[in-house]
Amino acid sequence: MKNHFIMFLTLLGVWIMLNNSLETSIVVSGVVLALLIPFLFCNHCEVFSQLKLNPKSLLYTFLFITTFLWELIKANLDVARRVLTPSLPINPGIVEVKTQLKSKIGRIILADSITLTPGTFTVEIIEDSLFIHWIDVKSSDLEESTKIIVKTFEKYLEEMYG
Amino acid sequence: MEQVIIITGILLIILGIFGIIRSRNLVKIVLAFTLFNTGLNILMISIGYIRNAGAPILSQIPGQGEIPNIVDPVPQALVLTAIVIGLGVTALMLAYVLKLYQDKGTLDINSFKDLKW
Amino acid sequence: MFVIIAIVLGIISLIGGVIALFHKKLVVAILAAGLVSLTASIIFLLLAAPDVAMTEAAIGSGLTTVIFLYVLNKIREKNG
Amino acid sequence: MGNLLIEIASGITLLALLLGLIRFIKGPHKVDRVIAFDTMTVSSIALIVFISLLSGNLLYLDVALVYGILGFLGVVILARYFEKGL
Amino acid sequence: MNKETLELIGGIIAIIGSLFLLLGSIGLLRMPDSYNRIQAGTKASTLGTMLSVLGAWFFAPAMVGKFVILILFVLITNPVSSHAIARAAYHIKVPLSPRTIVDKLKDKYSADSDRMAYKKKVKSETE
Amino acid sequence: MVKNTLILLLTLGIGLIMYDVYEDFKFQESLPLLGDYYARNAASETGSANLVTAVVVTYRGFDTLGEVSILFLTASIISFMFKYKEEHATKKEYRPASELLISSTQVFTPIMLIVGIYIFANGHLSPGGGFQGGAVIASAFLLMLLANPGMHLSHKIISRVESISGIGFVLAGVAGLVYAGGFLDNTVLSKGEFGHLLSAGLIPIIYIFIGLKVGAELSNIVSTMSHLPKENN
Repeated sequence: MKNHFIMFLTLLGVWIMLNNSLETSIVVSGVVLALLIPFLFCNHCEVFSQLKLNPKSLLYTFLFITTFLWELIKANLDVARRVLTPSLPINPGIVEVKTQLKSKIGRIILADSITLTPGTFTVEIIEDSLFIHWIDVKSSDLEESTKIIVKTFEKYLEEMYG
Repeated sequence: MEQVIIITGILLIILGIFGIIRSRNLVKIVLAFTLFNTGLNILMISIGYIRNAGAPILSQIPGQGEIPNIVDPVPQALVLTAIVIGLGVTALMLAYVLKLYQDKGTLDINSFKDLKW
Repeated sequence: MFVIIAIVLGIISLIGGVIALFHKKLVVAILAAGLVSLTASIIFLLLAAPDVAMTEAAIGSGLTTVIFLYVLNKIREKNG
Repeated sequence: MGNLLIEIASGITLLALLLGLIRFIKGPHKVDRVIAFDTMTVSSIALIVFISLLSGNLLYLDVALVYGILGFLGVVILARYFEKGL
Repeated sequence: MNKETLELIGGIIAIIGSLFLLLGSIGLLRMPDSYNRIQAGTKASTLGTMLSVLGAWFFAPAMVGKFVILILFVLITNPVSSHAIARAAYHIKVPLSPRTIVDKLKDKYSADSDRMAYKKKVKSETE
Repeated sequence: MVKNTLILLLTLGIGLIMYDVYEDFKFQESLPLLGDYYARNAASETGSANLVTAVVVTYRGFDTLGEVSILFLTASIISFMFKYKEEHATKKEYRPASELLISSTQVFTPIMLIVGIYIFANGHLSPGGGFQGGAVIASAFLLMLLANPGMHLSHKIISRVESISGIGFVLAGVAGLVYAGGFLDNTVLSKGEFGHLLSAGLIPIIYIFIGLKVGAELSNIVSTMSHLPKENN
């Protein structure tokens, strides 16, 4: 039920932004469509059902987005420096990290954020360990690399989704 | 700009026909057919193009005797359906290719000589 | 500016077509055909035909590729 | 002034497309070609947005939107084909 | 804020974005193996496209909905495609470059029994 | 050797013909007769801002009807050729998709569906229409099939959606014949205010039918091709 409610809000937002206007006819048709689509095509979806809806999680969502954007720009500049240096200072490797997140939405947001910050990306997810390709391996130890890569995002995501 | 685009379309058509004649592999022939299709579409759209004219989407109803500055909508309507039909034809051709492959176990066009006498 | 864009897109689509015809691996040939479809879509946009460009985008980006690859998958399965 | 800046930006984007094409031609492995294709698709979204600004018709943005939502499908299809998951 | 200033800011942001796109392509050319090419190529071009679209927004402030949804689509679809192709590349054993220091996934993949168990688990989940 | 020379000669000949086409190519300076008529009158006659939509749906509606039936024929030929039999259905062997792809599919599929609906509901205002929207909807089902190759799209639902929208399309055309000027005349409903979502008479409704029909047909093709039998039966 919660899944359907959040899906309804998402789809309504997407519909209004696609049409780029707030006329009555558009809002009414959007409400009808956003009610209809999850009930027809989303019987087994449970992605959104672990989402928490309280003020604290909203605050953490905001903090997470700012952290993420900052990390994105910082990491991009870092990769830019590496690419443009003539000697190509890279140090690649695949390391293993652990995550404590259990909910599906938290895990996909974590994996997506790791993938989007250049320098690291997720190669494979097996149960609660993620295998990360890292362009500049600072440590091949499990705890050490978990601390460097995952903890920046995980502390916010834990508050948001548990 | 129009000359460049027309040359591109014509070269794609020649490339497609050359591929259809020369290739031995059945899948390659279908692929060459899609290239030919794309080149033909580009050529047909450029027939309706008018220099410095906009897309055929109006922002208000034109008044009496006023001609809006737009390109010709008729070739666009024809090509619109041609692309979708092209997908259907490609799917049908590939289904036949798979059926032939399951019968003979090869994709070489030279081994299908049943109707040759 | 549109002239330069048209020249570059023409070069890309012709090279894509040549790769699609002459490369030995079928997968690469199909990928190159997808590249031709991508550039053709932008060329339609330059010719002031957004409807056609959108059709080419919607069909060329996923459906054509997947139909080719489903057939290729069966052929590969039989060859082991 | 604004148009000039957008023209410069689209020129740089075209250069990026050409460099991607070089990797597409060279690519020793088929995976490299898929990566080059992905990069070119993402860059062409930016190119479509620039064209829509230069020609002054903002309705062209809908085409970029279709590429934004469907552009990743081709790469996912090829990836599933490579790992025998189709 | 008059129109001229807005267009100047937007143009500069768009040029920065296109420079990131160029950077991604240069990285695609220079990196030694497929995995590093994914690092440089698809990720830098994601940020580049987002910045270009953001810059274009300054030229037409009224179309805010379409630009926001375009940025969101690029943001959510790109990691999925690069993860999928990286996983496929590892599965078909695309060689890692000789400069690689450590490969933790190799041990996991060579132990065949583990992988089978994992397969079974995923299959039962999806059905 | 002889064959290669022949191929080369043939290509050269086609190249010469094409060169002739290029030499004689005259760029249009103004709209031709038919295009001129459409440019002047189509907007006020049909109430649609997008003239391509006006041409496809009303002026050349019969073409569209034929085109949709060709697509239907293609889809049914393919599904007859590779008939899906319950008893021969072997368990498909495939590598499962990664968890990230499976979870993301549940988020992307509804969004893709709503983008497809946006594209064909706004066919009379912005670029887009039934064919494009149908292709986007079929891509949404394709993504579900990619994440979960064992899944079967229900043929019953597909055929029902297709036949209902086909009947709706023809009925809309007949309504135009009865209540307005001719087959597929869209002025049965009022033309409404130019440039709004609810305007242009019957055009949005006809395009919704076309979009559902094209989407169902393309999904059917994709679904049949994804369950191709291994051996000839």
